[in-house]
Amino acid sequence: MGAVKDIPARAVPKRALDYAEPILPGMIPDESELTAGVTIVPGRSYGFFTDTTLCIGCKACEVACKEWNALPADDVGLKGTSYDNTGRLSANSWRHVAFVEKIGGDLDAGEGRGTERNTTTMPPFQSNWLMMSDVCKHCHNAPCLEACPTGSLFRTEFDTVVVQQDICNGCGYCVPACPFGVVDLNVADGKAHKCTLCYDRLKGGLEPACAKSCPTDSIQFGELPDLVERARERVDSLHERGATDAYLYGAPGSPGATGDLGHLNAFFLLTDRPETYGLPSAPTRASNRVAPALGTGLATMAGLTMVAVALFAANRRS
Amino acid sequence: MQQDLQTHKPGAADRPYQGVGYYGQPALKASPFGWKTSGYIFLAGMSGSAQILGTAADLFGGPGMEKTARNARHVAMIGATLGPLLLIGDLHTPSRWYNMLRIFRRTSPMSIGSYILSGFGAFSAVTAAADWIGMKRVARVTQVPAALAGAGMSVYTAALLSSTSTPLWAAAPRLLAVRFGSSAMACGAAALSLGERIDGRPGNAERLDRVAMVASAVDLAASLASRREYEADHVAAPLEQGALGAVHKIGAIAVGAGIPLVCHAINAGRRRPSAALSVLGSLAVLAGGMALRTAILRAGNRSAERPADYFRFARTPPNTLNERKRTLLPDTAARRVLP
Amino acid sequence: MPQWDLANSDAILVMGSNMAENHPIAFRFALQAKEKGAALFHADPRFTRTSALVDTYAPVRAGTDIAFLGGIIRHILENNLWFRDYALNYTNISTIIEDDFLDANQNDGKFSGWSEKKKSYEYDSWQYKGEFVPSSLAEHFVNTTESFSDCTKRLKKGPTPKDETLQDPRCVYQILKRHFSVYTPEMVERVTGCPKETFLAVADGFCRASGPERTGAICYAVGWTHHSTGVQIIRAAAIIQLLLGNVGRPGGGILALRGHSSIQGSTDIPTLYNLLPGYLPQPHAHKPHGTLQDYIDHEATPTGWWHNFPKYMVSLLRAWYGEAAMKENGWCFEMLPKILGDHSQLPMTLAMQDGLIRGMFLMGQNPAVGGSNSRLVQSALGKLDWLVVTDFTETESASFWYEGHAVRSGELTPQDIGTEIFLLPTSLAGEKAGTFTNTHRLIQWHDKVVDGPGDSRSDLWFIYQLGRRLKALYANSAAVKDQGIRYLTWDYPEADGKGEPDAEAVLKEINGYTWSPDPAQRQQIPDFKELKDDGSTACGCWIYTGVFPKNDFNHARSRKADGADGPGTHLQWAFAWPSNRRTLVNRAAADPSGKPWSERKKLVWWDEEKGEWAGTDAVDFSKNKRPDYAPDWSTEPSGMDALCGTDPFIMIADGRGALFVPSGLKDGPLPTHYEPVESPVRNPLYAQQQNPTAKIWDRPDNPIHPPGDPRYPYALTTYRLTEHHSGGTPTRSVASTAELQPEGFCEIPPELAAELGIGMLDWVVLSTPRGQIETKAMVTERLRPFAIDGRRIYQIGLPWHFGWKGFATGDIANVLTAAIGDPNTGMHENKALTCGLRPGRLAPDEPRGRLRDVRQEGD
Amino acid sequence: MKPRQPRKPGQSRPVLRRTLADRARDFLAEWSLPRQLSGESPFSDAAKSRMSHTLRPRLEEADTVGTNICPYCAVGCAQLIYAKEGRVIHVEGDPRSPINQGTLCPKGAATFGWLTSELRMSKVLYRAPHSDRWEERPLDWAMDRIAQLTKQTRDETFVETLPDGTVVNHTLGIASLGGATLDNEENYLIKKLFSGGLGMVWVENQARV
Repeated sequence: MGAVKDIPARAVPKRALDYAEPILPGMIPDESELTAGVTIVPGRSYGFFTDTTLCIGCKACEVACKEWNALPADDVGLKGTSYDNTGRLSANSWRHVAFVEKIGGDLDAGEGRGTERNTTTMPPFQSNWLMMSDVCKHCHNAPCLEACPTGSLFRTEFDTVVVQQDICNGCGYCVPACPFGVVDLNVADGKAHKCTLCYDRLKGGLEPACAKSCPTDSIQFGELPDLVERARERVDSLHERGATDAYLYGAPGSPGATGDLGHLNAFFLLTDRPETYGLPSAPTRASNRVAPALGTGLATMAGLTMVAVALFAANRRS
Repeated sequence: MQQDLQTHKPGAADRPYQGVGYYGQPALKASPFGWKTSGYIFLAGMSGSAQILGTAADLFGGPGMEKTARNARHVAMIGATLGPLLLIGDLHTPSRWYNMLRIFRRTSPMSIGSYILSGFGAFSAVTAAADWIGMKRVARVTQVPAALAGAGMSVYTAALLSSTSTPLWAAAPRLLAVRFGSSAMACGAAALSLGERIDGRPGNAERLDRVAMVASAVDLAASLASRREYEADHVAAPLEQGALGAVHKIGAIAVGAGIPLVCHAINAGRRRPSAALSVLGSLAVLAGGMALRTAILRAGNRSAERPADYFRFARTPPNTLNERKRTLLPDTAARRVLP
Repeated sequence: MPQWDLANSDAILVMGSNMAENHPIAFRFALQAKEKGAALFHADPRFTRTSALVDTYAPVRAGTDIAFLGGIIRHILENNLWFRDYALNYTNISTIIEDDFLDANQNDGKFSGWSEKKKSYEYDSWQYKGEFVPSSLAEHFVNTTESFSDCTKRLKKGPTPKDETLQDPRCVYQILKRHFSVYTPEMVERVTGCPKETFLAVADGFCRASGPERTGAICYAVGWTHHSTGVQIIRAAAIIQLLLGNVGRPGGGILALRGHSSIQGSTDIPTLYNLLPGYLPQPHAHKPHGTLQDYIDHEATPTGWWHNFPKYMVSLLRAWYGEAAMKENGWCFEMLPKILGDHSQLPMTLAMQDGLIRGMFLMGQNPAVGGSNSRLVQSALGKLDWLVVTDFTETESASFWYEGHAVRSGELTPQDIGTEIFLLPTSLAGEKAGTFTNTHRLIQWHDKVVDGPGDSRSDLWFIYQLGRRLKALYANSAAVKDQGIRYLTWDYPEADGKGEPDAEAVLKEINGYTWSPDPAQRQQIPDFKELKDDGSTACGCWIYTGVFPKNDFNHARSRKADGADGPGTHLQWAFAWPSNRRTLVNRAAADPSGKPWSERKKLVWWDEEKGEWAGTDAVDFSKNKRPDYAPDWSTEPSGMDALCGTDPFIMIADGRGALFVPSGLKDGPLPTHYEPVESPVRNPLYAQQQNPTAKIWDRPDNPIHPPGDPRYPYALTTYRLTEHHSGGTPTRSVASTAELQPEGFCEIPPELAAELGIGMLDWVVLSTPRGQIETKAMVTERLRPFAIDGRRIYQIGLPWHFGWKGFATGDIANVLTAAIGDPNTGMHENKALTCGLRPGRLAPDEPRGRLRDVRQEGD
Repeated sequence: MKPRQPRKPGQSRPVLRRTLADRARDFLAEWSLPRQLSGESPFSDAAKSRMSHTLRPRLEEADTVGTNICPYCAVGCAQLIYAKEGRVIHVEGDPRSPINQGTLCPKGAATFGWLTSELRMSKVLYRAPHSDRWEERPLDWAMDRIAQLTKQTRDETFVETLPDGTVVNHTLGIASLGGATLDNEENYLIKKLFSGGLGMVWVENQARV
């Protein structure tokens, strides 16, 4: 929904009054204007800005995603990893809320950490119990998309990355290609799956299910340039208010947007090392290694072929 | 981008990584590739290189090597027929195998490979068929593109593995290609050498053994070099420890490169080379070739499951490589939306 | 206060609530306030997802909230942080109390008027000097030495005795200072275990965000009510807010965050034993309620709004008994059943166990999981002759007879259980129409969109059809005892072919209409001011009048929220009782002269030109009463005429916020810290260990242990998770929520885990005198050991959502809890008790409780 | 536990049972290579499949969209219920509500899953005294039987006056529990019938729990 910066404008938009009837004949057109203040137009770039300093770890995003996409339960059981019983993103879990308890201080404090609970004098904003809703990053130069040999993975008219289920033949090459461990094969149906950024909803002018449900607007959906601007302002204001740990992950020029990946359409505001949330600091674009490998390989073959030719030709002369 | 970097506030991102991840949860997903894939990589290499050697023999080896060329075309057909079956068998929706030819993506070694394999299969088949029905001239022409495709068959699999985020595969793209290529050449030579022994043409076998010897030497050198690079990138462990470590060190390096090197070197130094040593060397090459592919593939899958390795790997800037190569690739994104 | 009004707060104290987890959508407004610069505080026994988002977290041992809040009150008074102009004019701070009043401080923790024989208080010594003030709560009648109705009439003779200088030692201000003087920061730390500095940070931070320009809000939930002192905890919060001037103003107030979709509605229109709709008291056999006249004499108050009591009562009787209700027969008053005492859920369970109750209806409630002492509940259900359960799935309460603990441990077989059980499938959201009343009194209509599956019916259908059958069965009875059911008006138009009654018709009756035997002649009543006590009006619940003001206008169904530039009171989005007022007591949003306290905090104000109160909210005051109005006492004014233009609390007899409560509370006029009934420590404040008036049913099937029992050394608190809904019946039945919290567990501090050698996810057994359960351990730094009075006290947290049904299962937490209740509400004490803990599991046939005792008790 | 969500309308993944000829035709019809060669990007336009061209959100299929209030806690979030031909196809937050503005918590977000849970009953179950099993019974039969039991128990336990002559007109023999999850209208009729009609005093709900 609305940006953090314009909270007063977070009130219900005037346009809602056009639909004051209790029972409506159909869905509200361009509903995303009411829920996210965004009009969804093909040809523009959309993404998520996930602000962990607003996340209350309620997992509404996980539920909304599963309810909309009809995803079955996944690897069910108590995991003993704080309140995280999802574990990781998978073919059946396209949103995953990570929980990191730091009540006893920095996880790297080593010996003696946890003996003193510094819970009462907390750095401002979610800090001693990290919660972060992870999702497919919809990379600008997406390794999964670049690796996909069938064209099943493609870039949509909304600049998002989607696996087309009517094309995928389950070769599985996108799985190791992803630098964030997102894409996953469902052995049951033999296809690769991941967040589609609600491709079908975008086509109908609807905000993606997870962002729409997010109670605190920790997950914000919008047009990429707006989101990035909003995110930078958020970091600035957090630093002004003493939360100097805050930084962007995946925005242009930030950690995560490295190794020629370009920016990530789904980027984050974090307050601890990327690794603490299970994210790499400097992922790289896999396809950058095609040319070096192929080139060197062929050169090797050329060299060895020369050797063989020489030996065979020598034989001929004798 | 530059000005972004200036306005960006580092926050906690700049704290050094000290080994704490997210409950040891893997940050990557391992490839679903197993024995079918490693088997294919081995076959593709052997057959592809055999096709090269066959063509070389046919064009430069003179009449004494005509039969060698025919053997080579048979060996090539193993890869051309068995290879696709292994790959299709490895798909999780095999009925859609044909989508591999739906589109071409130069960023995807698997897409590139699909076309290489198709070309190799087609030209190898024509060449072999022409050979059988005695159309020597046709075969002589078509074997050339087949051999070129064979070169691709021998090395594109290395690009396929290294063009992923799996740390072990991504750490040393060039050296992996050298290893796969040289090992492929050695295997092709070894297979043909065995054929020559059976057909009783020891002279040809010895020449092929020399090829194998050189290839093994290259392989050995590359494997030692890559080991240093793996260490530097903190990804070596899976390839060093446990059963996989043994398969790699003993199987791939000692047996696959060491033994043939020794055997063929000894033979090279003798006036009457020993057939036993030659056969032993050839068998060692083939066994080692299989061991190499198996070790690299499985160790790669394991390294993807080791978050600490990946986090360290993704902090050391091998990105210099990637940054430099940026120029090679355009944005694959439909449009550039941000400066 | 409306939830969205939290966004206007300058400070928010969340206590007795895990708001971010259990009311996430309400918490969004707290975060909006924070983004605007408000300070957020959370005081709780556990570090929760709420704590993670606030600025300061204060750890407090479960059951010590009054000590913490009492500390804040002392902080306010000692440092003169209170809002003088507000408190002096709008509260009873200057009122003088009877001379013989004795404070708990002077009396070892008991107030004056304690009768050891009756184990209860006499209220005479708590009264205003020379007056007798009726309760502002539903039951106005209180026992007194003289005739109650006579002495309350004195209120009409003149203003209550005051000392505006606050010097009189008997005035409320001085009494407050004395009473709370012992709640020093040091004492707060000693009792609650909260570090002194942290306490002061919260107290000061919250208090400084109050005054003409600023307001603070307090949010609580069942973390405050589930105690033997629950009501007094909330009273303490009320004192703070009245002193700081945070009542009736934008961004100020106390927000009760309630747990069920219409729990507010089911209190307003009560399925409760002691209330009639609109907070009219149920007639009581042991009160002067013999005839309607007696009842009205003792329940109507001479001054204040409740003076209108008779109009509401007669209109209700007219709505229920229709033509049969006549002046001559007291409008059928005698047909209302009289209660004998406490008929709430805890004694209800015991009455079932003892065979007094023979048949039962369970509608959308699952006491086997949610009821205290679950073993006893399960056994009691098995004592019934018949049981009717209406729910969407088979609940624990419906399956106890073959899956209950006693059956699984082999103590009972289904053959031993004689209960005849009916399990009826119900319609759910979108399958029936009606209204819910949310936690801030907003009555919102929901539509029927589709039919429920198969034989699923709404509970409205069930009760209506049951009523029709019963009326048919009794149609020919001449017995007096059957007149009630025969006279009952029960003709509702049906909305569909399946016999579903039209919910709007029922809502119209609740709203009220002008009486006529012919339904066609009836006109909807727009406002309860038009209700009469002469039978000319019928009204099912007077406070809801206006929800259906015209025959064709259902206000609860209106869907027009204010836009960004609107006032933000959203008066056209549904309907808030009473009379669509969104903020109660909002007269207090203006100063005594009628001007807003500040531009920043304006809500309603006196418009001199129009000669009426104006504002962005519907005013909760007499629309045309001038701010300078003063009653002419020579005429012995009654009702609203007896309240000044500066008396905003119109439901209270003297129109003033009650810092000191003369009557209505069974456990004292002021909050006092008592230890929970089952506590690991002695009360550091008084010799009086626990609430002397607490309801304790200590019997073999509900054993209670004394304080400091070595078998149960650990403090235990039960709680909820955001992923599940109370009893868990709905959320455990849905895969996408069940997988998020798939199993029962308990939270243990690392220090205790280390002492007992318990590792993450190890099985542990928790035990109390009532029973024992096995669950998995979640060792977490979010729980901390407390240093109480020099001793280290460990605390364990236990979510109570789980049962044996659904996808997410676990042992029932309430096996451990006891039937112990707050004296005023009968609310159980499940947020603070003690338990034993050991690593390991229960043997499959090991009883989870002491069924033996239960059997003896029952047979 | 192995909860699998019931398949939702419009959500079943496409089952491809087609002859080779069909496959070949479709493949050629949608073949990307020619489009790629004609200049379309192999990463976006050229790769776009038929499904991606025709995809729409299933909310567009709704013929009725009703306003609902979330059935869980008392915050009172508004929901929109999307129905198609008498079946609910989805439930989402109502963007018009000043309370939740389209958002929902995890419980509210699972309302659709609740309505369609496979654990939901649709038939009346009856358990006879001392029986070890449930039996399905007709709704009418159950209602008649419940009414008779209610009358019988009431008549056996009704008290008109206490020994001291106080008129009480009540029965202590029947209890009712529940109401906080029900509509106001339902609570009203429960209180009216049970208290005002039958004289039951044991009438309680979750407000004290």
